Amino acid sequence: MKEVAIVGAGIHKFGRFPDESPIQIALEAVRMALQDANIPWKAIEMAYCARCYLPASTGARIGAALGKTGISIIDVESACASGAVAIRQGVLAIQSGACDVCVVVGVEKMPRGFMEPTTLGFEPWQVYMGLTTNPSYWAMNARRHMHEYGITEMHIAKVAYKNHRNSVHNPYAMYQKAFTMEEILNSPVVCSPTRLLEICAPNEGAAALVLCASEKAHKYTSKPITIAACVHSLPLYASDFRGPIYQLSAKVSNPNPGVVSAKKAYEQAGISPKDVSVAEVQDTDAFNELIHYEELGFCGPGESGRLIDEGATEIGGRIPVNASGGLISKGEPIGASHVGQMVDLVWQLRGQNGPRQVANARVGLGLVTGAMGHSAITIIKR
Amino acid sequence: MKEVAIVGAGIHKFGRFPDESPIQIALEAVRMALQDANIPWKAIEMAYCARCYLPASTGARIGAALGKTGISIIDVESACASGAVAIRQGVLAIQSGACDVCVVVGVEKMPRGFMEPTTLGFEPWQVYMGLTTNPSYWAMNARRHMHEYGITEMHIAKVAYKNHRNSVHNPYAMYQKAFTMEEILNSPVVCSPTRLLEICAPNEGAAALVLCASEKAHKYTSKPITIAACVHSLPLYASDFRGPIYQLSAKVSNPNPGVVSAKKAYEQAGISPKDVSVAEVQDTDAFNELIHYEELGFCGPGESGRLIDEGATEIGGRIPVNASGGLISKGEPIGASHVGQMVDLVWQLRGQNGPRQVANARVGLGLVTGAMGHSAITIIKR
Amino acid sequence: MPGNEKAQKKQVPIKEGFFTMPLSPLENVRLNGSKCRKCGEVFLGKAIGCENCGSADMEELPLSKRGKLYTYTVIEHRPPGDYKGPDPFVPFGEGFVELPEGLRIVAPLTESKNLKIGMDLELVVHKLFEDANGNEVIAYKFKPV
Amino acid sequence: MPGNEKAQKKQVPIKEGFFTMPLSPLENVRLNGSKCRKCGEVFLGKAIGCENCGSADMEELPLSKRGKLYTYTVIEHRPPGDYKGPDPFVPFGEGFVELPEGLRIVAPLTESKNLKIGMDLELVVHKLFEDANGNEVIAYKFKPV
Ligand SMILES: [Zn+2]
Ligand SMILES: [Zn+2]
Repeated sequence: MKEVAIVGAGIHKFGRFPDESPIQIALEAVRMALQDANIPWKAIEMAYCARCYLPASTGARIGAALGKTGISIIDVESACASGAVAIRQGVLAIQSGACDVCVVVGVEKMPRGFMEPTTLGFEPWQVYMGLTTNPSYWAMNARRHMHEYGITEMHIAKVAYKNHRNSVHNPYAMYQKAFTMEEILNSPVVCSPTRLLEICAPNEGAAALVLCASEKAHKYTSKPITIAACVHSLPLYASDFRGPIYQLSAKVSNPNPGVVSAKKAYEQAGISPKDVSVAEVQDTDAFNELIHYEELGFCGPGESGRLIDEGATEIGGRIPVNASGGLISKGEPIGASHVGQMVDLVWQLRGQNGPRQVANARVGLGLVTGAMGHSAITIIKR
Repeated sequence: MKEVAIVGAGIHKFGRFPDESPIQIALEAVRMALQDANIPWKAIEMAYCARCYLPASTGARIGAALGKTGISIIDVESACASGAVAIRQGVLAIQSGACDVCVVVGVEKMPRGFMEPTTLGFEPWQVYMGLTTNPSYWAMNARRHMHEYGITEMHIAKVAYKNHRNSVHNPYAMYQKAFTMEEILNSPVVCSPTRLLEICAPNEGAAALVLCASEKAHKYTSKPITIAACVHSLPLYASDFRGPIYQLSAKVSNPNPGVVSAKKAYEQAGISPKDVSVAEVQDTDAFNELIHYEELGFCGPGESGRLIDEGATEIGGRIPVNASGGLISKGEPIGASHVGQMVDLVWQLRGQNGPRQVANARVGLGLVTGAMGHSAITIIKR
Repeated sequence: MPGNEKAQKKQVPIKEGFFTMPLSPLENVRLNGSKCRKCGEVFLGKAIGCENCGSADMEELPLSKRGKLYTYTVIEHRPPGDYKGPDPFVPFGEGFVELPEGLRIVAPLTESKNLKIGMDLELVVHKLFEDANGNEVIAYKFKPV
Repeated sequence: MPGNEKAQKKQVPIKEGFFTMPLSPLENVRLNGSKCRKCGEVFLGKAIGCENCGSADMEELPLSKRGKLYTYTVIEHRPPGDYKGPDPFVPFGEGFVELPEGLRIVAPLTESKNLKIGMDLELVVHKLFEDANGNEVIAYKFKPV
């Protein structure tokens, strides 16, 4: 199968930008990625746009402002994993031979507060009954896991502490502010056991990549980053807590989608968890990061509390996770969040991340998971 | 490049179904396609869902009701061409080697009346000023073309007359009713020169295809239909009238996206216009069908009036167009419309279309075009 | 007479198929489910396809009124969208309630304090709001017993 | 005094960048455009990128008040969404107006009858509605001359 490389990466800061349209936000990321690859827009053969809340054909409107070259630009969506499936479609397009060079852009401009429930697919009765608070499903997952394995609220707070501290060095993060453990543990409870400083805000932002068939990547960069795997799974029956669901089976127990995606991704990349140098995972609430340690095999089931206690996932640790500050500090513009993870990992593998650089990073892994249990992982290597 | 075949086709009637959810509507089409291919859902490796107005992750929810097998199912959107880009992603996925068998489903459940403008990407100022009536852009395009080439309102009415008459034999059409020329010409003007009986209604419906690598198609059918081409273009600068636009260049004149798509599609399929046995084109207003005759090379520029006068596009004519009754009679559930075109063309190529069968149909062509100028063509052959 | 006024109101389920009928008296109403004839999995309400095995062959199965709390959280802020609960907002428990038929359903809980995984719960069927046509819209929640 | 009341109202453009400033008196206001410094194409309002050549290097260009009708239709039914025109609805012409700067812009027309491709038109800048803050929202249309 044809190998695909990332030859350009760009990002628009995540945050709140009332004076910028979503198209302007996306343009900044795409122009930065094109410049990074030293490739003109007119040489791009296809493009994919990941968005969930923005209107139809956002990709076409971004393309128009870059010059109407007539290429195929389509929008793709898979809730919080939208950015990942856009990358995946770009990879498949190159592998199919349909093009050699394409752009993937993720962009979102989301309303403040809890995510609007009907766009996410909650039905009216769920809205009326108040069963649509997105983080409440994560919280119920956390509560059950804590009950089974003894993870504590202190472990959850430590994840938030680490990520907020890492964010201080990331100029593209919405919040660049360290908090003390006391501040985190004293922040208001949103949905027990989850606190305000342990949760991420939906916001605005964009990120973009230029993908290229590896055999031609030398035309654009001396440091191509190879996409070793890009996989997307939906949950097996009754294996996921994420909304909008209204029931789970009490009899059927399948591995959850993060585990399934991890297995597929490691196989496709031909690596094992210990080969990962640096990871960006979906810490939309801090507890999820712990779950992802287990799903990704960074530790065994129920051992994620120990892993954070040991400091293994700190920037100087054995397997640094969310060196960027994570979504807790960056916020989650859902079309852009995974593409943004990959932009930061590309910079890690190129060694250009300054104070948040992980020494000698060779393999980067990005993971997202979201509504309906969409789960996706991209692994890159240099 | 690996060849891809259609091994199953299914449809849910287009119309208004207040008692069925979009998921139920889609399920009927997918189950019919799976049964047609004699393949169980659990053997499907990937799926794509085309939708524009439905909420996020509609594809994942359809997949859940078919059995949560964990496969990747993503939503794709390109306005009225959404169904075509879903087929195209399915083709690329198979050609890339990511899977051998996938399902493509298009579904929509649209509000009545003119399409909701902000979902389509119209800006608030366009809404306030009343510049958001979707058919008005088609009408302005028609008015200019008529001015330049002498097409008349009678030519437009003849297209509507033909398509309504063809619809009588299509049980999946919303309206199955023939109208006289008088009835058509006396129907109320919607946006001059376009009349009510010359225009299609947004509605509800679904259609699905099972795609398979041609080398494995024999496992499922003795009559595989080959996808000879599936292309998607956005307009070159200033070459399209479709909304939401607010200006055109008066200096730059590029070929319009239908022409560009036709050239790409014929090249990819290795055929010329005269090889097409039967075509389904986007007659969201009857004038558009005339334009598509010209774009597709069924006649020269400005000669489409003559073509309809000659009866060349009747079911018994040289190049039958919209033997299904077209979108004028079927309605346009935009995620489903192109997939529905291809379902009817598959049946044409298999010779199973009864009274609307085109004799000895060997090559079928489906064309859609829509908001933002999205343009797509799929060519199939037996 | 209050009885008369009550008799005039029509009760409608918050979601078609969620409850055994009739909807009055409320004390007699149970949650209704679908059981897959092929694999035996049970779903809340009227399932259009079995998420476990894909079969569309379902039979109706009224669900038990008693269950156990599998997990929970407390909703501390007004949920997004057109929430029909008390205004001003009152925090409430949300949980997965495990029923003996082999399914766990999401439900609001009557309490927000002293919740405990494994505790026994009982179904409460109640009027949540009146819709635009003056119908009483019937919903469910669970209370500790 | 009517003059005083008028003075209190603030005029705001229906879209930032569409008009030359100030917005009063309305007779002096012209449509404003962007001209690509690289390829010379002209766009209505403030363009964020050249759709022809991709350049982001734009200069402001006030547009002529006179143009010609390139094509048209008549809107016979109330447009969808929050249309701010007369209520009850009055049919109106919609056209592409070709300006000497080399662009054609979509515009409402003051007339719905006797429209003809190639006819001369003139810009009308007018108050379309008052927004929630009491501002006069300024829009444009074209009238035959
Ligand atoms: Zn079953
Ligand atoms: Zn230019």
